[in-house]
Amino acid sequence: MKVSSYLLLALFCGLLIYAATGFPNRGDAQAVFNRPTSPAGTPNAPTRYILKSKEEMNTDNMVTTILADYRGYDTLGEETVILTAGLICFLLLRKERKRHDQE
Amino acid sequence: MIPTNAPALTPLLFLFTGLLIPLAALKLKKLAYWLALAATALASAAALSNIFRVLDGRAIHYHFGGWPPPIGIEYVLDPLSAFVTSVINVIALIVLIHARRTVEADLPEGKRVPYYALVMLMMSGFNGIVMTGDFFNLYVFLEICSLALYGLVAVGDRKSPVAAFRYLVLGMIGGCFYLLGVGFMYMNSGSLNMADLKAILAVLGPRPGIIVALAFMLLGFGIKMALFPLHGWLPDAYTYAPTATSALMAPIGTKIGAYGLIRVLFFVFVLQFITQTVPVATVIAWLSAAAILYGSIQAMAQDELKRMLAFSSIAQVGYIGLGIGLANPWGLVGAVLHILNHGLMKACLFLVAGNFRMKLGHSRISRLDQEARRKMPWTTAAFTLAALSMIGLPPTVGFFSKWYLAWGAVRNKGWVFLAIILLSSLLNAVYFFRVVERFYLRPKQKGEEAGRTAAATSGRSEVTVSMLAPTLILAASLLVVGLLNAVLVQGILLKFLPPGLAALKP
Amino acid sequence: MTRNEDNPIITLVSSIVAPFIMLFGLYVIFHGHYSPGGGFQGGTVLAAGIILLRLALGSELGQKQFPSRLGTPLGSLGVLIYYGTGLAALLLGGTFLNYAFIPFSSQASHNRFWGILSIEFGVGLAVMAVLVAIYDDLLEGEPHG
Amino acid sequence: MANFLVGHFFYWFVFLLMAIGLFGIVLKRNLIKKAIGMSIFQVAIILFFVASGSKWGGTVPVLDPRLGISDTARYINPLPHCLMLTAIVVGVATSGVAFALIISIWRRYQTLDEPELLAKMKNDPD
Repeated sequence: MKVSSYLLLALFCGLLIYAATGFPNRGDAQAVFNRPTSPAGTPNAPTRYILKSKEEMNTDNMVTTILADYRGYDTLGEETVILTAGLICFLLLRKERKRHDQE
Repeated sequence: MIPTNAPALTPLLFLFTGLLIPLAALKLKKLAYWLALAATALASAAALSNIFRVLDGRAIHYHFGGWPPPIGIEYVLDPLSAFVTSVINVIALIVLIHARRTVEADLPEGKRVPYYALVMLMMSGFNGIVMTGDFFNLYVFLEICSLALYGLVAVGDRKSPVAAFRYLVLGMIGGCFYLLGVGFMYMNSGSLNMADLKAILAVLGPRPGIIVALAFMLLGFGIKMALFPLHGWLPDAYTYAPTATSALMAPIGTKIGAYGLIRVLFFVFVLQFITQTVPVATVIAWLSAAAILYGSIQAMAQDELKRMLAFSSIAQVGYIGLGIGLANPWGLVGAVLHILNHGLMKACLFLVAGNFRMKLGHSRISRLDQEARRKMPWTTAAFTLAALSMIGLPPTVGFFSKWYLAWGAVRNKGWVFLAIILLSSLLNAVYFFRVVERFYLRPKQKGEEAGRTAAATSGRSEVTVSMLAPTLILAASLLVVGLLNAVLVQGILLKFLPPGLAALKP
Repeated sequence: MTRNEDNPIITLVSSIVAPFIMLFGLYVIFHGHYSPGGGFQGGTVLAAGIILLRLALGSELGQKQFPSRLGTPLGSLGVLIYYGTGLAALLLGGTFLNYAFIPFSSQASHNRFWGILSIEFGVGLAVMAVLVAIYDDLLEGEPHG
Repeated sequence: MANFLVGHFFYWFVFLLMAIGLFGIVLKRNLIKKAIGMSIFQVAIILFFVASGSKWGGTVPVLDPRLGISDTARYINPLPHCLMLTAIVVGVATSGVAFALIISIWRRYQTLDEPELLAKMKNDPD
């Protein structure tokens, strides 16, 4: 069991290193995801965010504009995730305190 | 207004109800259930009407925030997503009608409010996953429904938190692997949108990063759909969860992973990539074949009915995986048809298990006998019908999806798969007749001899209508959908075939 | 958990510092347009302020400042503010979350600006309420005394 | 080769963290240590995304009037940062739920050691 776990871990690391052979160097401003257009000619999203967010939202912070507007639906999902966690903690733990108080 | 917003309708409706329930419950706690039921009914209606919007085969795109796809997030309503949302919402509606009594029995009043809120959030996660056209958005909604499921499992009986924790650990690894896959995909292509990625990947061709990204994404979905070696969380989670939860997650939960698999394999990558360049489809097919055998054999050894159904679920997920792995039109139609069929069958069977727990106080196979049938004739009849369908006897739905799968296996010259499909029907027959035989042939057991006169005078004690009706509706639908399957396949299922596969059809 | 309720240094310092922490949290929420920050970060800082008070002054006084039964409803309300902003855009003719359709002002870019501010407020409220609620719920597991 | 090793230096670090996290999840017996492993794994993924967004010579993605917006290479890629804010929240939520589950397991079985827990569960009647 233990040996197979180590083997799986080694396989995982091997896959990661294999994948890294195709990566651009860290900090490469000419990497595929930093160019103005994607290889297929469609517009590249981050370039657009940097260039247009001031104009379109009157906002300096590009992360805020992406978070709240360009990809705002993700953030709604994110809030839902944390609300879900709150509800689960309520569901699992809260009631037992009342029982505790009654004792 | 509704037609333009059609794709976003169902997830947003569930989300709204999930947010409303905790607030509404401040005034009136009973409101929670009725709000949940009303939202599910509305969403089912919306999902069914969505099918008619896309019957001409054209997808409806919905841009959140008004930003076109590579910039913003889009929802895509195409025949496949319309079909799958209809399936999950209608099944959830039927199960929720049944859930009222069982949740009342399983949970104290204060906990019902967050329970129903979590059910709504989970449904919004499911609908969001099916509708989305963006990989990162899919991750967010995957996490919503997974988190909600951990909570819903953990309120079951004494052992349920342990089952939920194991589910959480595996589910979180699955989610992280999926996210890592998305990251690798982004590193290599610079896009998160599915349609955009399809165009980019066609230009880029196979690269180490993309191959590993595909592997990690499949691993993530494989854990969520409990494909054979990754199924570790499933049996305990299904067994120890409350009745309502297991009836909701068994028909719907694993199917979402299967849907994700179909989306990634056939709608982002081209057919040649997944069958020849990197033969992941073959790997999935063989794993699924192993899942069918493993699940069926394990199911035979179980005594607890819910646990037997859980292992049977692993086998049935194997059928779906096999259909995906065959990577031809017949296999894919069989897989998607089996998403519907298995949803109906498993929901019916888990409702029957819930009825037994409600009236008999247990669902152990070794303690079932003719008495169960005498007390609950309708419930046992529904079980028998569902069992026949699981085995795959002709007029029921189970036969038709297996028929398509078998046909797909023949077309691929996969004789081993064909043999496994046939063999598994035999195994299904063995473990389901083991239960059915007890209802109709096994006389009452000795220990309960004393209670015989009392039971004979009281006669039937079937569950209440709100629990019996959903069970019977599902059982009847097994026959109806079975008879209508040609309409279904011709009218809807053949419309969604991805371009690469549609070309294979003669 | 053992806690020395009479330790004057802890009580004094945390009751002086906590308001500033919360003020900073509000600053982070509402200044997210111009500097690193935003709803989630600010909400976390606000929650940290509340939790600090709970740790220092004991849960009884802390409950008076922010009753834990409010946690989940306030969290829902926060997300509902977010959702409502999106829904308003939908009802006014745009797609969901298209703030340009909400008439805060005459210019589309200003509409988006105010739309972002309103959802950041919702996010901050939700994160603060839910994080405090999670803290409270996890503390319930502590065997008291 | 040297360029490959040095240019991807940060990724090696992140991959090591991932392996440590997975090691914790798979091989540790204590449930809390498993939860810690989960957190490490998640943080490693977050670091990976953030590292992919960096550009040499780039500054934070907040508009600086002195730099202007004519040259996109001056600002680092904001998209991974935004995605990772979401992923951080998901991580927080998952940890919260994990600890809630651990607490309810502790209340029922008074142990967090996995083999011991399984033994206690086996003795449990139902």
